[in-house]
Amino acid sequence: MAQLVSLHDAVAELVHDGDTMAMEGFTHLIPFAAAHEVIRQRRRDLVLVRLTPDLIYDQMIGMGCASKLVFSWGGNPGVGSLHRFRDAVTNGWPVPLEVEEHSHAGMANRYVAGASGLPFAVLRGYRGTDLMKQTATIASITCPFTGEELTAVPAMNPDVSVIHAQRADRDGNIQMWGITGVQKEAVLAAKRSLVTVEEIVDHLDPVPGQVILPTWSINAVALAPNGAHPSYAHGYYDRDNGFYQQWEQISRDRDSFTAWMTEHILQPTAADGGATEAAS
Amino acid sequence: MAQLVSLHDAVAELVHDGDTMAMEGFTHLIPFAAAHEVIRQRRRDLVLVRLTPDLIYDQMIGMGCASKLVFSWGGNPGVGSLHRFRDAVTNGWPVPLEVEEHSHAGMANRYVAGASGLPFAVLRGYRGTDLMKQTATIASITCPFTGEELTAVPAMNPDVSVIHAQRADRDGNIQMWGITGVQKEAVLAAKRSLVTVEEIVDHLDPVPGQVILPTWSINAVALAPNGAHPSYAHGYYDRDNGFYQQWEQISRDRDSFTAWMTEHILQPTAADGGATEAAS
Amino acid sequence: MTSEGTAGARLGWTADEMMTIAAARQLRPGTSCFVGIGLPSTAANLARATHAPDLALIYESGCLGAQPGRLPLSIGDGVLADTAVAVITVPEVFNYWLQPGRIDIGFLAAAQLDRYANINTTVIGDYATPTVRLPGAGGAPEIAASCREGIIIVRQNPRTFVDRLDFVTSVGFGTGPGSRERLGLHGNGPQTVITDIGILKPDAANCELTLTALHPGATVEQARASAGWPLAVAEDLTDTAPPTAEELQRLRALTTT
Amino acid sequence: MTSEGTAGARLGWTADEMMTIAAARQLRPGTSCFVGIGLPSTAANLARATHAPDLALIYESGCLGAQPGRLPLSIGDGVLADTAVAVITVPEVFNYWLQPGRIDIGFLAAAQLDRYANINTTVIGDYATPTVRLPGAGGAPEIAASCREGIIIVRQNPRTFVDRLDFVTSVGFGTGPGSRERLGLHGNGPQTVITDIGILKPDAANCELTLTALHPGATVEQARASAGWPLAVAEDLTDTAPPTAEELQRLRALTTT
Repeated sequence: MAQLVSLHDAVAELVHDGDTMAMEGFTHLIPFAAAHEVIRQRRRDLVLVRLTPDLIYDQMIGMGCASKLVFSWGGNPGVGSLHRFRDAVTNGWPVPLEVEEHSHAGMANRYVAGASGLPFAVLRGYRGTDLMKQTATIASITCPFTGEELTAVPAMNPDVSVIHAQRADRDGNIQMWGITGVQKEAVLAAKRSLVTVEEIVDHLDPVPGQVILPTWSINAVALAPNGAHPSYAHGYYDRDNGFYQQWEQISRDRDSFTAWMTEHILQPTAADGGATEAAS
Repeated sequence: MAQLVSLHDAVAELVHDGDTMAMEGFTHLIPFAAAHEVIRQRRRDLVLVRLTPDLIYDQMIGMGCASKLVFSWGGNPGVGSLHRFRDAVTNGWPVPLEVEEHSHAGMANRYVAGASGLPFAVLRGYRGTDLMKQTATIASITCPFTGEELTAVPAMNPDVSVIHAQRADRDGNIQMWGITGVQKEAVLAAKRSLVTVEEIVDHLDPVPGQVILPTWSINAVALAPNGAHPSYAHGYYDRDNGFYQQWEQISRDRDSFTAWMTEHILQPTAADGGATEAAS
Repeated sequence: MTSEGTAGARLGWTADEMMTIAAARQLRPGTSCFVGIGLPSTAANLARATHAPDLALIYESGCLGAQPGRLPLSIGDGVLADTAVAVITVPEVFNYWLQPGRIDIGFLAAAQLDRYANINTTVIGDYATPTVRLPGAGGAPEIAASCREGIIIVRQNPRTFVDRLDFVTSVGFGTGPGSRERLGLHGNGPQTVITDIGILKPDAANCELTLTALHPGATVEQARASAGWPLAVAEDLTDTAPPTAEELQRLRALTTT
Repeated sequence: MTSEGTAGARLGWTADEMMTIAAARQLRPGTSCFVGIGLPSTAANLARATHAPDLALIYESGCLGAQPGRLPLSIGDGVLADTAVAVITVPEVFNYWLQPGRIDIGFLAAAQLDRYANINTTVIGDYATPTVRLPGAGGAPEIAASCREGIIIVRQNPRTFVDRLDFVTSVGFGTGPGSRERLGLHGNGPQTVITDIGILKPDAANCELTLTALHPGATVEQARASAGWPLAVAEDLTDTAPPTAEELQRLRALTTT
């Protein structure tokens, strides 16, 4: 049974320095409020895992939370670069960042293997690319029936996975819909899991396209209204494309980045700190 | 784009003697009307693939359509045995039946591999059981990262897969809901596919728990109202548990079986022949 | 079953009812249970109707947390989907839920059982030329392999409790201590076997099934005579508490609707 | 882009507009197209708005048959889910839909391209100490491997058309004839490269990209000067038809909303 707790307490209990942590959400339902709480609690040496680091990891990397990034596409979608990610990789600012690089298909299948209790997954991928030279977690495997050679990737089993969903009921069952990406796999692959939600309701009325996570399959649920902003929550609010575009300017420069994070995230009265308030 | 055709024409075009054919539906949405059309068209030497042969394959086996059965559980759920299946296996009546036996997990993963364009699937299964001695399509495989030994099963790619769904739109997009079993995988794994439906509508209103198959992923759609009976169609009609219980008596004896099939299936005015009428 | 008849004559319930009730009592509140059809489904739903209303039932048809008001005839009845917390695909139930060891209890029936609680549900006689062709494996091999613990419900007589299985469909403790580890089976294996005569548990040292409790009216001699091997009996053999009025009433309500 | 400026000055459209329109024309009605974000998404939606309304767009976020009324900024915008025939998970879109070769066209952009239409979107410079860190692979390696055919859209200049890639992110024809077969890549590989200067296609014999068409205002000299290798030019070089008024109007409507 999942515990209903505040976002502050959930992060304090479930996220530890040095953890391998996945915070998933494919463009949609990105758990920004939880990431901001991790930043406020000054977690360090995290191995951050995500298909698309997006702004959420650009912020955590720039604030020095991460020592390693496992990912497959590190850009600001439709806008350009992730400058904090770039600065960490090329200049080691604020701390050096090791990268482990895959394709989306490889990352997705690593979560699938993790969720399935298997040590590896098989796919048609990577062959002929330089990723096979640079990434140690890619291997070849031979079909025992046909002799065909394919690619294997190891299971991804984070110490903790964090996702954002639209709703939970009071028993802690989770309901999300719209683009659900790899969130179910990320949660089921993890040793510990936290789900932030827009609202907690008495009854989860069925919704087309819904994905349900039973309460006994997760550890904690925390209320975090607007908790995906500037990403979006289908049926609640739209993606703040304007902010994704502004991030290009905010993040390009170290000082403007630090100033913005200090004003909006580190100070509890911050714009989307409201999510934290509501949950604590 | 899927063709909207009559059940008669769909079976005539897509199902050939000697085909490996999967007709899936896990208790729910079992494509009985299509099976009856296959029986009426006197297909022979089929390799029938299904997790649970159920009454649908008991009827086809008893009518001599099959030379081989690939399956994982061959009983009449909650009632007892499949007498035509037993008679074919133990006495070769009406024709000898070769069996290739798996577990549900193995069969499900064979379809997954087939749908995924992979030659095999990996699972934790079969180890220590006599299935590994009797079934050639089970092998061991070693994890290239951990060295752990696991089980591999080959992809299942039927020549033709047939399923029953609640609805299609006029473009041939398919919508089903309730227990959807392995139907998506069975269709995507097949070289050719036929979907029978309860009704064809102008617009597929979203339904919670729905599975959608785009028209370009299947070959043919045929109207077959009541086409899952005595199985059921969630939202349309319930499972005819009474018939499943009567089948124990009907099928126990070769003569009573043959008489029942002749009266109800071979003659076009048969009880559920209505499905065929409506579709042709 | 002769035991059924005699028990039924002597007491206010049948041996099958006692067996089902004793099995239901094994299911702890707040746990998850992967349910096979038939006797396991009846016992699991009785547990939900009595002491474990929050027992999460998982059916291989893809129904997680099904809460049927009446007994399903099959594991894919509409009532399971209508009442489930979530309905998922069959590949998902096996790959994402069963295989990783997320399910607490795997609840199985058996046609044949041996002293190490290995199960046969495939054939009686030779595989190529069987005297009786049984349904086969279904979900059982992986349920027996991957659930945290196994519970088996089976009527006890010389045809079911055999010295040697005609076919090993699902593995209990294999050939004894260390077998599960060697085979890489992550679950802890069958911890309880409930029959119409009593309750058996694997010996901590040699993994062999040992009679630990007798149902009202059953005797050690009857238990021994009903096993195809020299049946081990616990020194601290206990008596199963008889069915309560509520248990009998709930069970009969379930099975008659 | 200089080419953009000059073209824009000479004609009633920019070189980028010509490039996007020429790319859209390559998309046949009734086919399915796996769409990368940026230029491919713009061209694919232009095709839907003009000659191929039934083009099935597949986005790696899990949207099958998305029919956005406006251009999505990201591949996961809500408008894609709202208008899709089906929304599925990311593992499913790669495993069940892309990997088996169900998708007709894989439509990609590139930071660097070589003569065999291999693509780099990972780093400029050395991998360990890059001068420019690019976003990386995303879905591209498997899109390039498994779609029935590939279409690439890229601005042509000496920085993008390079003799040797700094990093091979996605494979076109590898090192030439036979490479795809040896690597077990089931798709037929990139069949068309559309740039702001013209259109290139792989030579049937040696797989090397060959200039087959020039956009209005562009010259062979310009094309050669914009390539980091001796660019092959087809004998039957054709001229790209200029944008129609409708194409320009639809494109500008898409990109300004």
